[in-house]
Formats: sequence, structure tokens, C-alpha cells
Amino acid sequence: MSSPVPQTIQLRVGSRYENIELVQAVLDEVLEPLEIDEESSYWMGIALREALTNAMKHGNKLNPEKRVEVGLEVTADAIDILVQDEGSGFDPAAVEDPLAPDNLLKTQGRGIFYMRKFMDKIEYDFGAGGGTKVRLHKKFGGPSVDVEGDQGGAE
Amino acid sequence: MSSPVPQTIQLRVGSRYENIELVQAVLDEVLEPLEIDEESSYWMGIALREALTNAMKHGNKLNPEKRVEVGLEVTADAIDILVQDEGSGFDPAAVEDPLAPDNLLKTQGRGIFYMRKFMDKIEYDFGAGGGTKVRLHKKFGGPSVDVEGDQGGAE
Amino acid sequence: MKIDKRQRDGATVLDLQGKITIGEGDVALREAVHEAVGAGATNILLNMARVRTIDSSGVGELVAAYTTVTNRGGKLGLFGLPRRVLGVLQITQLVTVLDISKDEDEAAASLS
Amino acid sequence: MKIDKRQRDGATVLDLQGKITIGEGDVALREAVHEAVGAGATNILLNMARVRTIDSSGVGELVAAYTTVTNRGGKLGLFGLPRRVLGVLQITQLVTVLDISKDEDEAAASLS
Ligand SMILES: Nc1ncnc2c1ncn2[C@@H]1O[C@H](COP(=O)(O)OP(=O)(O)O)[C@@H](O)[C@H]1O
Ligand SMILES: Nc1ncnc2c1ncn2[C@@H]1O[C@H](COP(=O)(O)OP(=O)(O)O)[C@@H](O)[C@H]1O
Repeated sequence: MSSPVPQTIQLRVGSRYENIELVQAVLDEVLEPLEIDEESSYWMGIALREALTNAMKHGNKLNPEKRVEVGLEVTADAIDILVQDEGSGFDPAAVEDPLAPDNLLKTQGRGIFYMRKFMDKIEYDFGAGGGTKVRLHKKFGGPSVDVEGDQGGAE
Repeated sequence: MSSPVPQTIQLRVGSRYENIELVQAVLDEVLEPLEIDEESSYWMGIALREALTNAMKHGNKLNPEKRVEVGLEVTADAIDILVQDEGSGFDPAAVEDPLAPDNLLKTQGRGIFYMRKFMDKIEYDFGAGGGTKVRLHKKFGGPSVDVEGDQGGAE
Repeated sequence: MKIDKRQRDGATVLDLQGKITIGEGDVALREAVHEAVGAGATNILLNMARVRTIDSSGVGELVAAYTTVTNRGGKLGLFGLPRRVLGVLQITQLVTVLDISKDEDEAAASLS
Repeated sequence: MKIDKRQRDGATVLDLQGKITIGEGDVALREAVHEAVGAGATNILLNMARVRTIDSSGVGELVAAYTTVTNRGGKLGLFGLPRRVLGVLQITQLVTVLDISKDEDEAAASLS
């Protein structure tokens, strides 16, 4: 089957964590015919999950009536994942560094950091009408996430 | 995991047959936590495929820039599948009966008939702005598709 | 869809595997039938046992194959249909037209 | 996520299986740790070998479990981490804080 690129897939779901699985399934479907290596797909999937979590939790305050809009813009070379909520935005510059000694043992505050690590670039955009839009960009075949160890557990 | 119902999932894809698989995957994801029996899910999936095929082929004339919008409205009891294209509509009453002797050996003309057989109800709606919108309704746990034979092949 | 071709009792058997659905399996089936006919096949048997699913386009291709083969004086036989695939043909009353056998032996016997 | 509980050398071992992700595995992990602590456990070992994936919420729950257990004078040990799960902890430098062992024997030994 020829890979259907370039193309854009759009998806709108209510703010329920269960829907994260659904959106992840769509990403997997979109990446499958492109034969992206499993490792890259995995990390993109985690980045997507973090973006969805933030949109549902911080943006839409888990109100199931409020929707998260997802755009998957795929070309043969790269993907842009857009996640937009109906919240009131925030100041990305004010987000603390999760690696600071005082933050290392906090139970929160790692989501955006992971997105940055797992993607090539992430950009925030706050529309006039409110809401947060984050764009996650990843070039295919680029360097993978730098994970060192291996404990031989099941993958 | 609690079933995320009632809810509506919306999806927009370009008119390429490859995207039928993707939409089918979303339907499967939506039905999975509802524990719909596999048999009903299967027939709903085929009905969805027929609706998508018609939207892409007859409605959008396979123009990949033209989009098909899919809505999955799920409650605990039933699903409504909405499929809308950017075409110029048609007259459902003028569609011929595929069971008429003259039509039995035609290579086309069975899609809408299958949708009616596999769902409880299908309804066409033609907006003022053009485009065809079909709504496929199915109650969960209702009577299944009446399929008699079995040749013992692989399922 | 994956299609393997072999000979049996003078007929060409096509072992189909996967989905006969629009944009993929339907085209593959059409090509395989035309290729077999082009190579001189008169009778063709379609092994449907590993066909997971079929849509109206796939059904259309089965009908087209039937017409192609019978127009040339040959026979097209189908066998091993999974319940749901058979169901799709029943619903549009194609079981009354197409030559459907339970298994390969029965299908091969029906050719003579 | 599925969690099985057993005892080993005076420690409670939780065998985790599935995803430690928001809304599902993270809650299950929290509850299992609280239940074990409530039942009197001092030292807890988390068998991560069958954890398929973890997100930042799951990582947050591991940190919460660490704090809960150490605040009561106990130890929390993790072992058998699949490469990607370990990677997620490395990236946020939690490997420097959490007690991570290669396998269960090493983890059990580290408690004494
Ligand atoms: N979509 C969003 N809408 C509003 N606030 C957000 C959004 N995404 C992130 N934030 C803010 O940024 C902070 C850091 O987010 P993150 O790094 O993902 O960690 P966490 O979600 O665990 O707090 C959040 O606590 C929240 O205040
Ligand atoms: N979304 C649509 N837009 C325009 N015409 C349509 C649409 N859906 C169906 N039709 C018309 O109805 C006819 C019958 O459709 P169907 O029963 O699905 O069979 P087939 O697609 O094989 O022709 C089509 O040939 C087409 O003319």
C-alpha cells in the first residue's frame, strides 16, 4: 500500500483520560504505513500522551464536555502533532526545571520536559480566544532518544 | 477502566482509501471498552467502511484535499455513526435495488444495501451547502445480522 | 491481500489471504484473475478460507471475475468461505448465482 | 495495570504488569502502595519487568511511593526495568535518587 502522505488527520475528543488510548491508536495507524522505526514511534507516542494529558487536565480541567483537538500533519519526512484545548493558557517560561534539586522529588512537573526530550521541537501558541495549542515536531529518521541502560526486562 | 460514555468522537481525514483503516481503528477503540460483542462490532465496521467508501468515491471524487468528517456518538445503549463528505449529494430514492434480477450481476450498487442490513437505521441528509451526510444507527445488544451458513473457513 | 497461484486438475487455484476491500484487495484480486485468464486459464478456483473480510467492492470484484471467466466459457468456483464472507454474499443473493463449494475437493469436482 | 502482591525476605514485592500511565496504572500503583503500607509493610520492592510503558504521571507516582515509604523509615526498591522505562527515569535524573536494581535478588539484598 502506498503511504498516504502528505496528509493531515484531525481528531476531536472529550477530556477523558481513556481517550488518550484512542488518540495514540490513531497516531500508530498514521505512522504504520510510513515504516517509522518502532523506537521513534514509541517516544512520539509518549510525547503525544503528555500533550493530551496537559490539555485535558490543566487546560480543560477534566471537563468531559470540553474538547481536545488533535492534528496530525504528516509528510514523508516529518510529523507535526498539534494539540489544542479550551483552557485559559499559561506561561511556559514560568514552568520550573524538573531537574533542579528542589524539584527532583516533586510528583509533578515533568510532562513538558519529556515532550522536549522526545521530539525535535515543541512550540506553544495561545490564541486570542483562549486555549493552549502546542505543536510537537519530529523529523523521521533523526537521532533517537538517548537512553543508556538496559536491565533486560520485558519490552 | 470505566467506559467513557456518553461521548462523541470526531475525526476528519482526506479522501484516500488507506484512511478507511484508520477510521475503522478508531471505531474499534471506541467500542472496545463497551464490550460490544465481536460479531456486532464486525458488521458495524463493514457498514462504516461502506459509508466512507461512498463519501470518498462518489462524494469527494477521490480528491485527497476533500475531507470526510466522521462523528461517533456513543451512549451505553447505541451508536450513531455520521459520515459527511464535500460532494454534491444524490437522490437515495433513485438508487436501484441490487437484488433485482437485472442488477444481481452488476459489479456495483450494493454499498447502501449492506449499510441498511448491518445497521438498525440509516438516514441521509443533504445540507444547503452541499455534501452528503449519512447517519448510521445501531442499538447495542439488538438482533445480529442474519447469516446462515458456515463453511468452516478461518475467521 | 496476499494471493498465491497454483494448479489443480487443470484449474488455476488462487489462495487468497487478507481483506478483499476497496483500494487494496479488490485491485489485487482483479489483477490476479486477469493474469490467470491471460495465461490461458479456463477454470479458476478461489480459495476463500483465509479471507478475513470483504466489502461491497470486494463483492463487485467477485462478480466481475465470475463474468470474465464464464464469458470465456470457463467456470469460476469459490470454496472455504468463512461464515461472515458467505453471509455478505447471501445477503445480496449472490449465493444463488456464484458457484460456492464447501472445500477444495468439492470445488474441483464441480468443474467437471 | 495488573498488580500482584507477595512477600520476600520480609519485604512486600509488587509485580506490576501493564502501563503506568495517567488515569489507570498511576492510580492502581498508588492504591497498591498505600494498601501495602497500611498492612504494615516497611520495605517495598516494585518488579518493573512487565511494565510496558510509563508517562510523567507514572513517574510522579513512583516518586510519591518513594517518599511515602522512606518517610516511614522504609526502603523502596525497583528492579527489572525495561530499557525504555529506565530511560524515562534517567532523563529526569531519578536514577540518582531511586534505588534501582538489576534483578530481584540484587533488590532484595539492597534492603539489608
Ligand atoms: N495545556 C495547558 N493549559 C494550562 N496549563 C498548562 C498546560 N500545559 C501545561 N500547563 C502548566 O504547566 C505546568 C507544567 O506542566 P508539565 O511539565 O506537563 O507537568 P505537570 O503536568 O506534571 O504539572 C502545569 O502544572 C500547568 O500549570
Ligand atoms: N456520498 C455520496 N455522494 C454522492 N453519491 C452517492 C453517495 N453515496 C452513494 N451515492 C450514489 O448512490 C449509488 C449507490 O451507492 P452504493 O449502494 O454504495 O453502491 P456503489 O457505491 O457500489 O455504486 C452510487 O453509485 C452513487 O451514485
